[in-house]
Amino acid sequence: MNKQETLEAQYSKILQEYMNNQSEQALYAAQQFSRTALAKKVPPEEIISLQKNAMQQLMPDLSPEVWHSFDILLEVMTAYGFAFREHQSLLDTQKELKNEMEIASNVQDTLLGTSVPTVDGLEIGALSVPAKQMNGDYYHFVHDGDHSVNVAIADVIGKGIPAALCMSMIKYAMDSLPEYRKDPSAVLESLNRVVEQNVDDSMFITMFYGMYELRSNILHFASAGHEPGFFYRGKDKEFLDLEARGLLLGVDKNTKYKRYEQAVEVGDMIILMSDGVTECRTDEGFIERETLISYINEYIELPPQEIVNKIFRDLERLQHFQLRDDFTIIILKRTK
Amino acid sequence: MNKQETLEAQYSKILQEYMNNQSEQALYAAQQFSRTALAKKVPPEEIISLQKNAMQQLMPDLSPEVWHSFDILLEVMTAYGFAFREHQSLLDTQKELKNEMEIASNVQDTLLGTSVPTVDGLEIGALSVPAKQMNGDYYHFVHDGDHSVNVAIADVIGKGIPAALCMSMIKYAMDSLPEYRKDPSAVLESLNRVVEQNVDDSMFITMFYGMYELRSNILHFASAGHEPGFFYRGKDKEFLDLEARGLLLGVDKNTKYKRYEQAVEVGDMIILMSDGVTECRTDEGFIERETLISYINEYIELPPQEIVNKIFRDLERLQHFQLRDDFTIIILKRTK
Amino acid sequence: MEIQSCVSILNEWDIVAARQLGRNVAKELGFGTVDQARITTAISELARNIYLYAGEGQLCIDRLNENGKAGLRIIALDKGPGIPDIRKVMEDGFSTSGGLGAGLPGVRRLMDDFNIDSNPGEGTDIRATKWLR
Amino acid sequence: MEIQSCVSILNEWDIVAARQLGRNVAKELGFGTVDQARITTAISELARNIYLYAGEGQLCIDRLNENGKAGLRIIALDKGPGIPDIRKVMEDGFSTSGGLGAGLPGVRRLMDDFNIDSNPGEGTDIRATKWLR
Ligand SMILES: [Mn+2]
Ligand SMILES: [Mn+2]
Ligand SMILES: [Mn+2]
Ligand SMILES: [Mn+2]
Repeated sequence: MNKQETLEAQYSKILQEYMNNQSEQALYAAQQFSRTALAKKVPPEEIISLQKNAMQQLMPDLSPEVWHSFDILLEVMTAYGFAFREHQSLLDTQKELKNEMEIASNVQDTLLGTSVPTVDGLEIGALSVPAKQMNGDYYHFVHDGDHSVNVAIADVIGKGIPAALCMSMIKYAMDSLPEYRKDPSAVLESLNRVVEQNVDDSMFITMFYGMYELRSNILHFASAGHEPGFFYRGKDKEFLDLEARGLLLGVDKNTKYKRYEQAVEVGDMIILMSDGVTECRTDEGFIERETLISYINEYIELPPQEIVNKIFRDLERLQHFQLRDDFTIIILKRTK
Repeated sequence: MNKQETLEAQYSKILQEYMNNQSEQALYAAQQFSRTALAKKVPPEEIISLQKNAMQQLMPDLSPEVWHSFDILLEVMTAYGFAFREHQSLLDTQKELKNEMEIASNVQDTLLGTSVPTVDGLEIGALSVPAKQMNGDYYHFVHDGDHSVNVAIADVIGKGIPAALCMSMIKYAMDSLPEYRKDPSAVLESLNRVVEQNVDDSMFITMFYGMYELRSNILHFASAGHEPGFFYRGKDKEFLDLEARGLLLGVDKNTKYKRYEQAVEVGDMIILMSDGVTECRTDEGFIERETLISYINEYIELPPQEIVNKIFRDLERLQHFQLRDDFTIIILKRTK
Repeated sequence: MEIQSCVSILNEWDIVAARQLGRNVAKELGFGTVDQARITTAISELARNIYLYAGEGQLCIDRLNENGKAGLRIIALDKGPGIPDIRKVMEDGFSTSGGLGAGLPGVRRLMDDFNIDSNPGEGTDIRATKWLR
Repeated sequence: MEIQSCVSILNEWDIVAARQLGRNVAKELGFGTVDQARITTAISELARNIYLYAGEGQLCIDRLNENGKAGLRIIALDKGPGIPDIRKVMEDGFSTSGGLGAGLPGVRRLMDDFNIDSNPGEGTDIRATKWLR
């Protein structure tokens, strides 16, 4: 198609060709034409006018009734033009919003930023992927010299922007509580008070807080209603639930959190996650924790970071690439 | 129109009527028809098919060429159907996002919540309206018993969600600094360190912090690059700039902020605002501070809350109801 | 130079009369059939808004001639309840009329210029112009 | 019961051949003209994607018959570079083809079923089905 040709001439030529031979070729040309017209934002009522003009040119002797009938089609398509124009405007709005969300998600990354610590004898893998642009899951590491590696994993009930707003507060609160950092129950108890005071009544947060003592190789942990993790015993090749009881953050400001312990041997792994991992909805319903274990088992010999990457890829595919919830998984493996 | 009739029968009836008399009435019926069709999400290619079928019924003897020509129109409109279907989907996404933003904006209100203090001898009006759903402006009052009323007004460079994320951190930081609360320069200096550390390099915040001493009736204040307010001297009926110099928060962690003073007499007013008030773009360009003063002057005898409401209404109208920036204005008036 | 004709909007038939008036003026001024359809569609929307939300009002058509440029202005006036939040009704995707993309933002996009003034309790004044190209 | 015919996609003319194949099968199965147009439009998009992004591939048409329900399945196969981020290409409003609302999300909405499988470096397998009503 010659670019200098007007849309009118192009349309007329396509119509004429099709009237001569009814070829698929001409229909394909019509589709290509529509691509150009859409790119030029030609509204649909304009297309009706092109059709009518081309027909008048090619079949000038048709009865006036035929031309009248186009007035009705034009009227209807002008109303469809409303939707067409609104579409343009929505696309612009959406582009702007996407852009804003991208900036926000960068701000969030900076605000919530944490880095996976490098510790002799401990391999760590971590991955967190938001379902939408903003993440309502959160994890945080604190490497306290020779003493311990602390890990927090949290999930706001709710997704997207509201959840992200909450999380930035939690992060700030965690940073403001250095003196309690070492004790999981004390950490959850103070965060609980912050959430209860600052966040509105319909927002709750689940959190798992663990302190891995490097000298004794004991994991001390507490949970505020968070999805239970797994403890993988390397010697027996078996998975156990890392069960811990405790109320969600933000329900009752006087909640106490019990502290649990787990001794960790060489080859053992601590697997933490958010409910977005287990509540991965597939064609056959949610996957079971059993199914998840079988996925992890497949990659059990790989380094933790590779395990978490591969599990995400598999579960993403199972869900046809549409995450319903934020997805976070962390693995700590004692290697010596 | 009978609701039991199929779309096809309705269309055919409208077309027939129009072919008989070419009345505006029939065209109006066609527009009403399109309303129904759009509500039923009938895609545009279906309308072409309705037109063709109705014509075949009403003018069965037209040449085959006429019917062939509709194949081309159908092909083009099927591609327009892509846009139509995407529009439905965008509307759904947008509804979801709106909903999310509304929740987020409620979360923000709870996180940032402040109430205008009631103080004998001081009348206060405050209004903050976001340009989009989330507010990147912020104000905060602290009423410190008999000692003082403190007021902060801040504006994140940037709008919408990223700005809102930043503000929730600032609020949290302000709440964590009770011991410095009374000194404007110290407040700005500590907030500056928080912003510098936690926020990414492209985000800056302007802030005005004022402490109104109730016994001496002196306003102590400092500013981090914030839009200068006005001081209205009731006795002379004149407006002065409440000028204060200081770098934006987040630029340099060692910034020092100078503390200024203004004695306030009965009938005087302190008028604080964000640049969204002065950078209100109208058909004739931005309004001048002079123009703003003339607006304020019109309502000068009213209570502060009514003044700020009326100024917003006027400036909203001037901008044809499209705010380009978050809008915040605060007025403190000494009444005795 | 403005020559103005008006139709009172009291019932649904008056919407048709307003459309007819607009179409006649548009034809006279030399607007093509596509623009005629757009103008009458915009008139329909505005007249229907008066009928539905204000109960009664007026729809007027101005013939414009500015520096040799001809145009048509639709003026929709009513003394109805007014629009409490104009920013809201000018938002996309939430037309109260149920028409996809219709409502006031739709009318604004169909025309070249669009102005609205409304005060709660005092009524609404909408002006929309299309210029002949 | 599946009977499959294929067209190799190497150049733009093959897109037309694929469309023709799809239209013939659709007609035989008894799809109306509107659905025929939808099916060929979907074929166009998928064949064009192969031509533009993979260089070469195959477009096959299956005749389906499940529990007495007839249907047509389009299968687009290539051994091209694959799609690195499937979540991204399935998003609205950001079609790489430039066509408003077209691209893979557009095809998914035109058809009744849609499945995609793609691995970087291994190619892409897209299946889209339309059932006769
Ligand atoms: Mn969540
Ligand atoms: Mn979750
Ligand atoms: Mn701002
Ligand atoms: Mn601003």
